[in-house]
Amino acid sequence: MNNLEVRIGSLIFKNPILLASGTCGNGREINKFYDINGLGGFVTKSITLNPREGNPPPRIWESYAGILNSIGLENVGLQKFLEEEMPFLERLSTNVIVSIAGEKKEEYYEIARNLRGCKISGVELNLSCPNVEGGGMLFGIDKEMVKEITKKVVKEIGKPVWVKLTPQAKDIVEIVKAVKDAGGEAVVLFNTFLGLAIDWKKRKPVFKRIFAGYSGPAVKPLVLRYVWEVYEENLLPIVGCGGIVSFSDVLEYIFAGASLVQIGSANFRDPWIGERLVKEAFKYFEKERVMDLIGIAHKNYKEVEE
Amino acid sequence: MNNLEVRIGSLIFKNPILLASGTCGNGREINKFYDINGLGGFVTKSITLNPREGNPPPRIWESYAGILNSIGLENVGLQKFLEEEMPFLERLSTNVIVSIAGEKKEEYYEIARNLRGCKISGVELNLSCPNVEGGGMLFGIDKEMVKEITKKVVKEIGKPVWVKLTPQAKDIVEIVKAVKDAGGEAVVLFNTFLGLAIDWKKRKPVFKRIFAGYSGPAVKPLVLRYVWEVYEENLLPIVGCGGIVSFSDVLEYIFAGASLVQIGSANFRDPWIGERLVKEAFKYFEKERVMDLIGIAHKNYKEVEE
Amino acid sequence: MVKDITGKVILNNNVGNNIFLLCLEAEEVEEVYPGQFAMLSVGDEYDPFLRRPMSIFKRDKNRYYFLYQVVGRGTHLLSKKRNKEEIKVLLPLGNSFPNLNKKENVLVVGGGVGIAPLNFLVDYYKDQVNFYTFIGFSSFVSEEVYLDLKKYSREFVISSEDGSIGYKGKILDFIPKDLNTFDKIISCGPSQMLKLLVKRVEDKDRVYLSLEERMGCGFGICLSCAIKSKDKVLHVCKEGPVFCGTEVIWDE
Amino acid sequence: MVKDITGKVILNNNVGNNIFLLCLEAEEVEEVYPGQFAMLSVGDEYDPFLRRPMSIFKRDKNRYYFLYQVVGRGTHLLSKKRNKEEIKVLLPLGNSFPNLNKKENVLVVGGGVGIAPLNFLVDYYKDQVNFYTFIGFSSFVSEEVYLDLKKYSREFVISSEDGSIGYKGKILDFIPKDLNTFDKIISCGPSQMLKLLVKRVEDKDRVYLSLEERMGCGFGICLSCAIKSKDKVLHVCKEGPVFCGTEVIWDE
Ligand SMILES: Cc1cc2nc3c(=O)[nH]c(=O)nc-3n(C[C@H](O)[C@H](O)[C@H](O)COP(=O)(O)OP(=O)(O)OC[C@H]3O[C@@H](n4cnc5c(N)ncnc54)[C@H](O)[C@@H]3O)c2cc1C
Ligand SMILES: Cc1cc2nc3c(=O)[nH]c(=O)nc-3n(C[C@H](O)[C@H](O)[C@H](O)COP(=O)(O)OP(=O)(O)OC[C@H]3O[C@@H](n4cnc5c(N)ncnc54)[C@H](O)[C@@H]3O)c2cc1C
Ligand SMILES: Cc1cc2nc3c(=O)[nH]c(=O)nc-3n(C[C@H](O)[C@H](O)[C@H](O)COP(=O)(O)O)c2cc1C
Ligand SMILES: Cc1cc2nc3c(=O)[nH]c(=O)nc-3n(C[C@H](O)[C@H](O)[C@H](O)COP(=O)(O)O)c2cc1C
Ligand code: FES
Ligand code: FES
Repeated sequence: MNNLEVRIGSLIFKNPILLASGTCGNGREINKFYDINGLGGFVTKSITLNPREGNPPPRIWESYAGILNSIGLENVGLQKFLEEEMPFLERLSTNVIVSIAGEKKEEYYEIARNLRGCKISGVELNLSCPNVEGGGMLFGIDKEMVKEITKKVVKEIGKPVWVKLTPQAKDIVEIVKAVKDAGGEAVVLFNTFLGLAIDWKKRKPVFKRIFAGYSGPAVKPLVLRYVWEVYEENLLPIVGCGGIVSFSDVLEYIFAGASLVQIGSANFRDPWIGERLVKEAFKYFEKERVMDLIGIAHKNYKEVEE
Repeated sequence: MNNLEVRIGSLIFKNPILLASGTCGNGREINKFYDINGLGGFVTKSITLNPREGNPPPRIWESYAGILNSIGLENVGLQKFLEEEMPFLERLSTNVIVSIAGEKKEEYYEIARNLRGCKISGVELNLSCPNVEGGGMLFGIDKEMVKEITKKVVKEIGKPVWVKLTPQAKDIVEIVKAVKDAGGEAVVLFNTFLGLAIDWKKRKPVFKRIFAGYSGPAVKPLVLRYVWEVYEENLLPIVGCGGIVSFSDVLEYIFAGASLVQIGSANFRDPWIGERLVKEAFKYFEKERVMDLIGIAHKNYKEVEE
Repeated sequence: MVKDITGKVILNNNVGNNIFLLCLEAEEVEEVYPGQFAMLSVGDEYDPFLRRPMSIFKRDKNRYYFLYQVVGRGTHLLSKKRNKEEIKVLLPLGNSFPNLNKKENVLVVGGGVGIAPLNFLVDYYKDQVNFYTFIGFSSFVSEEVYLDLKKYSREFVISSEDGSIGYKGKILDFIPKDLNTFDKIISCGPSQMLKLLVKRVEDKDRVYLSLEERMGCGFGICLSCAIKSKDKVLHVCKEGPVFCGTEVIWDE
Repeated sequence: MVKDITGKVILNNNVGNNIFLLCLEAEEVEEVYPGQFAMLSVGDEYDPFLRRPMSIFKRDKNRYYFLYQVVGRGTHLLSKKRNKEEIKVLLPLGNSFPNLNKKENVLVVGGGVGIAPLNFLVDYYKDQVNFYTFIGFSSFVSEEVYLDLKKYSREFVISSEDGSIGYKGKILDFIPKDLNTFDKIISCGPSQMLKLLVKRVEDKDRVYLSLEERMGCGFGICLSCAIKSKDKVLHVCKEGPVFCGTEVIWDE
């Protein structure tokens, strides 16, 4: 077994470096820069049942060491995704996780049913969409809703299901428990944080929808905090995501308790970052196994304090 | 009336630029760099009833465009504060707000009683300390506790009371309502965010207390979001605090709904930042009044959308 | 093939009011065409975080020229770069201007630093195509900015809003009345200018515009740079930055 | 008076394994004493956010020298600065070494870049005091690093752990056995070295150490730089960085 290998649930990853949903297209674009089969895997751009045009411009805005985005889930919809993207995805020899989003519960289930027969590793539920049936609140902040959707998707798809959490949830640990109860195999911490930017020249919010998703290096300490807390509960494997730009960031996540990491915004700055991090991982883990170091900071902390 | 003047509650500020608690000592240090009477005011380092040594090193750690701190409320305690700092503070001709912290409710009240006779503008309650009587949870995340402490302090002190909120509270608007009900004159958004850093070389948390307070430019979009939300509720004047490093940041806060702003970590990089921002404010507000532009982005947004 | 090359600054001159001409020396990349752009990294650390899109103003073997205006933090940082400092550049990105045929009559209209991709175009086709070039600025720019355009165009007109160079006024006031005589019309500049220009052309399919939108990546993975076309969403970095006049809609 | 001066890089040389000697030209600031330090801004943007504390290695009118080791992001950025680039420097900060009396015999012990403040000290008092200087490095450093110390000391010993310069070994192995003969002992370097040195001196009040702790501000407002003394908390940037051997405790 290679030192970089990570098993979580029923999946095997050749290394812990994945790319995050919405930040690597559907693999093809990044594959022009390097062979994405060298990655532990990647998550496709969230798909919805019907095509979505996304939000009007501006869709992206820079803040200090972070970005705000309001893409609005632009995607071609399930049907076109199956026709145009799936053949490429099914030929890959790394883990492909398909991200699913919807504004109604039924949308998640229908997409799941349609993916059942596909040669993919599993799905990631993006529950950070407003639930149009439930008054516009995010699915992901309501533990009952998370449990219900996860359970049904697990049943429909017959493949590993990950749930990507939103940091807007008031009690993260409760949500992780819900995912576990429902049969999810891992939780992804996190989708973007809610943030605001004001265009001071125009004296109004930058984005049409006022708030936007905040990501990038700026959010790293906030996400790490929750990785630590969730790891302490010993509930489910954690996929860490937020602000990773360098290999030491990857180590911080693994030592804090993440089994795998996802690289998001950093792909925009440097399309080769995934490949580079895998190379650095090979060097660093020459004599040790990733699996033995997941959460090691907890052990080391307790030893010192006792 | 000068264009920069801001009135909130019973206080008048000659301009909206204040320095935040714990980031400007007790005024004296910054006063070596410029005359702090030129500021709208400043908030002293939080004092506790008894002296506190603070936390062991390291106490500060850098992240991307942000810092984590774990000072542990080092301070000389009420008695020495009254003897050594108060005479200087009472001679100032700008607003001096004294920040109060404690681990027991009674500590807040006793400090308030002792400050009653002092020539200060008011107090700011730092409720981001663990409540030792209440099992270590932060005072500031419990709306009943916030109400109780604020009410009693208002009574004891007979001066304006501001409450500084912690972003760790699950429902910020609820807390603001509690402050309003209890007679607080303003809310300060925010104290630091909970964050984590792992020392990847040592493979353990950087800080002895694991988590630390995250501040600096990285947190700005997160705080602005809440300034917007709280302003929409039209409950109490807002003092914005988090990540301000430039004058355009100040404008973002004011346009989003903050009546005043506090500058925190930026003082560490540039001790003159307060003076510089006041100068820029003079230039910018040559023809308009700050008071007329507080929250202007809400109005402008609604006009465009309708 | 898109490459991330490291360019050494060999020139970074102030050539107008907040306008700079930057030349980077780096490895020679194959197949870079007029209209394409690059993503320039403005610093090694993480603030600012994103790269900045810049049209290629000129390409001379292993030298790449950019003409840029200082508008915010990133371009300010760029303007501070001194000789020998290094800048990472992802290129070539995006589509390019349409191929021009021998002896075609092409009207070129540029506004401000929008002349950047047009300069590359004229330089590239200088021996084969008849260019009629009209460019406008808000204030004075030095000669290096328009030297090539002037030299390689049959007709060359420059204007400035404050009259400090060329005719006084907006450039659209000086372009030929009859636009039907041109085989192609190619333009880049402020969207207000593009909008008015397109309005004046009957056959919109003879007009090609280079557009701008805020970009996260520059190569199609973030979907930030969407603009609405008639029936679908187009991405400036992938389907553009050059669009045919028929593709673009100008409401909002 | 503490000032924020803008220094122009006029030298930034690699003088050892990850060690650099930086010289900045700026305005002349009054009253800068040996042992004091500066806070160097490593970039104009907000990542990295904080300034970096650096001892003053030498001061020559309007020129300020720093000797630093690249250990992380900030010092890496510093090492990339080229001639003419500007660096903002807050100085002078902290207390300073004690005044030295004429003809005193002073033992100077430095480890690695910890020699920086000692160099300023020896340069400052060179005509009046008898210095016995012992400095150690882990590997090779070029002569510019210790030229002054060598020239102005009665006795000068240098060692390196890998033997590539001077004696092979740690510098504490080479200092005189009898430390009672010195009027003062002044040291700066790794805390392990300081600890062992202090142990060997009987009268701890003749020892002066320059200490380090992580700093947020450098001038007393953030309380990051606290160290525990016997009965109270001391702040390296305010009460220090120079402490008397009696003040410091070395548990933990
Ligand atoms: C394909 C393309 C080619 C371009 N070519 C040129 C050129 O040759 N010369 C030139 O001066 N400018 C050009 N621009 C515009 C240039 O990219 C912006 O002016 C620049 O990014 C502003 O960066 P800033 O940090 O100074 O501004 P800020 O406003 O501080 O930038 C903040 C963020 O917004 C983005 N942004 C701001 N304005 C624009 C804009 N107009 N277009 C796209 N993104 C923007 C920045 O890239 C950055 O991510 C081009 C834009 C595009 C899309
Ligand atoms: C009074 C004083 C004088 C100093 N003089 C010198 C000198 O002359 N030459 C020299 O090479 N070094 C000196 N140091 C240490 C130097 O400040 C650090 O090595 C440097 O700040 C590391 O920055 P970095 O960004 O490369 O490292 P990083 O580890 O990336 O820095 C992250 C943060 O930690 C702080 N930090 C890291 N290490 C130290 C440290 N040892 N001491 C204080 N803060 C630290 C940084 O300032 C920064 O805020 C001195 C420190 C102090 C307190
Ligand atoms: C432009 C952009 C688009 C994104 N789109 C999606 C998406 O479609 N689905 C999803 O689950 N997350 C999406 N995300 C969130 C990222 O996958 C990731 O969770 C977040 O950006 C935090 O990671 P980072 O800090 O490394 O960017 C998007 C993020 C960005 C910046
Ligand atoms: C080193 C440090 C010490 C602080 N001490 C206090 C304190 O004693 N009391 C308090 O209410 N807030 C304290 N704060 C929080 C700041 O006042 C401010 O709320 C926070 O840093 C966010 O603002 P900023 O991003 O501008 O720094 C401290 C912050 C820092 C960085
Ligand atoms: S800029 Fe990222 S898709 Fe166009
Ligand atoms: S570094 Fe801020 S108080 Fe010493």
